[in-house]
Amino acid sequence: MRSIAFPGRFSSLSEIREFYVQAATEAALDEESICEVELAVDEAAANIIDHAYQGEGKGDIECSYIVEPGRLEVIMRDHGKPFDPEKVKSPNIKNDLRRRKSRGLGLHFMKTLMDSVEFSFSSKNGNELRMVKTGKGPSGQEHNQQE
Amino acid sequence: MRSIAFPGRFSSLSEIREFYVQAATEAALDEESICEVELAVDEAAANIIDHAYQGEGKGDIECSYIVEPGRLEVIMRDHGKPFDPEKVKSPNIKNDLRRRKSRGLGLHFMKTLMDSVEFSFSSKNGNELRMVKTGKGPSGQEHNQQE
Amino acid sequence: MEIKSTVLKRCVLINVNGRIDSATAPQMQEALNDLIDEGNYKLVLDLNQVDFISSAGLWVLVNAQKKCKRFNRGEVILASIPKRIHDALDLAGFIPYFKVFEDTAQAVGSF
Amino acid sequence: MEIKSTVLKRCVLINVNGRIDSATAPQMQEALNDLIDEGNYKLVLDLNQVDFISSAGLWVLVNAQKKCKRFNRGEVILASIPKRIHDALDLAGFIPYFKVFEDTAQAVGSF
Ligand SMILES: Nc1ncnc2c1ncn2[C@@H]1O[C@H](COP(=O)(O)OP(=O)(O)O)[C@@H](O)[C@H]1O
Ligand SMILES: Nc1ncnc2c1ncn2[C@@H]1O[C@H](COP(=O)(O)OP(=O)(O)O)[C@@H](O)[C@H]1O
Repeated sequence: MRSIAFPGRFSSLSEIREFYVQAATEAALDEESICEVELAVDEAAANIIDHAYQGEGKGDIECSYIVEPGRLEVIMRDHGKPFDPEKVKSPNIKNDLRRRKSRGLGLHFMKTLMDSVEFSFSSKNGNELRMVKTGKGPSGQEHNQQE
Repeated sequence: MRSIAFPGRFSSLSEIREFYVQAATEAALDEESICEVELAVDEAAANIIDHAYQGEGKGDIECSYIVEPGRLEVIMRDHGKPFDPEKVKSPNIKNDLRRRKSRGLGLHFMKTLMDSVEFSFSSKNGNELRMVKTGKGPSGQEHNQQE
Repeated sequence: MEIKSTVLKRCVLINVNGRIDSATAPQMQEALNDLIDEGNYKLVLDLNQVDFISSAGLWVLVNAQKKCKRFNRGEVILASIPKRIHDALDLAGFIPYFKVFEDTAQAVGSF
Repeated sequence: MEIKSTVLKRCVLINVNGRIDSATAPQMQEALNDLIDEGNYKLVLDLNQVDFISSAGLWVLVNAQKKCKRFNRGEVILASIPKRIHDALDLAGFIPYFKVFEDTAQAVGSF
């Protein structure tokens, strides 16, 4: 498990993506899953800057991960505002163009692209996000937990 | 020196080009010179079909070559009509579009692309075309005869 | 990210290069807004050289589309979309908002 | 040699593939004549995939240009010309007869 704290700025996003692409490669995930991880971690980190810190330069994003063959667990910590993900409505993907609001894709992407997404908040340790991605096996099937 | 007789048809042109591209590669000519040889031999063979034989399927084009490092000599023989290359006018490259006639580029290409172009005609042995190409050296200079 | 725009006879061709994330999306938004404010409502976006797009970038495309389509004055057409970028557009449900061409020349030729 | 033509809003885009020599030039001439006879005088020829052209092929281009330019009704534009093919056009003195674009989309966008 490696851990790096990145400054909570949008210019950190490319390094954060690179960090987790390397992790996903280490976990031997397939090409497509690696791309999906890259997008999910970008959305997660952008949300931390936008919503938890409510702007750039307010605090770090502590990035770490746990790797097993065919499985990557992404962990991001921040010390910004907590929130209740249960209260966030999913975007209505079927809406017509004029009605689509420029909000509410980040969580949808994270949930769709990753196998699991979990938030926890503690006044002592701050906010923690854990997302798990298991790659597709060589036959296109997903790796199973029991491996 | 290799020699192959190709049927005097336009469908032979790609094989004739291929034959001399290999020869030019054997002679270690540079990339650009090889392309120039390819174009010159196509024009020469097309002229033999068009003008010496005055049509397809009238006779063979006997192709051979002599290779030295940095120098390729192309030899093509046919048994069609002889002609006097001295009497052929060079095309007027500067003419305006409407005045350009659909004729008279083949010899111009051969003369410009090759170092030398020589025709000889004998009632016994038929017509012979010899064209020499010396490649550009590594410094972009031409190989010299004294090599 | 780099953006190159070429004003053609009937549309503007925009070639985007690189990564469109929250760091670079504002730049792209500005470039598109400048074009639209100058009265260019027919835009072809060539995405061939885009390696990454996040939701921040996707919204820039949709917002430009909204502006261009207003009063029926034009539209944004997407061309040469790499699979990755297409997947992201699809995930966002944005594909129906755009005419999509595999070939950029054909996209330009549709105006 | 293969020829693919796509009728666009303001021109026809023609993608040529392979070798244009005395064996294949007649095919190309026929394809262009068919288009012209159908009233298409604005043609974009994408030469990107052409690996070889002899004088026979070059004349096909020039003859198409003559027909299209007649009565000021249109023209043939050349796009994405590989260096080799450009060299041959140059050697023939044909470059001045054509508008030339590096990028096919821009060629289409010029009509
Ligand atoms: N890390 C976070 N910290 C605090 N609030 C968040 C966080 N992530 C998401 N949210 C809240 O959830 C909402 C939906 O998030 P998201 O789906 O990413 O859309 P968007 O960021 O475009 O609003 C946000 O508007 C915000 O209120
Ligand atoms: N191999 C040949 N045999 C006989 N006549 C030839 C030959 N090559 C060229 N010619 C004559 O020279 C003229 C010019 O040839 P060229 O420059 O290739 O133009 P084109 O073939 O288009 O007429 C031809 O029209 C023909 O009369």
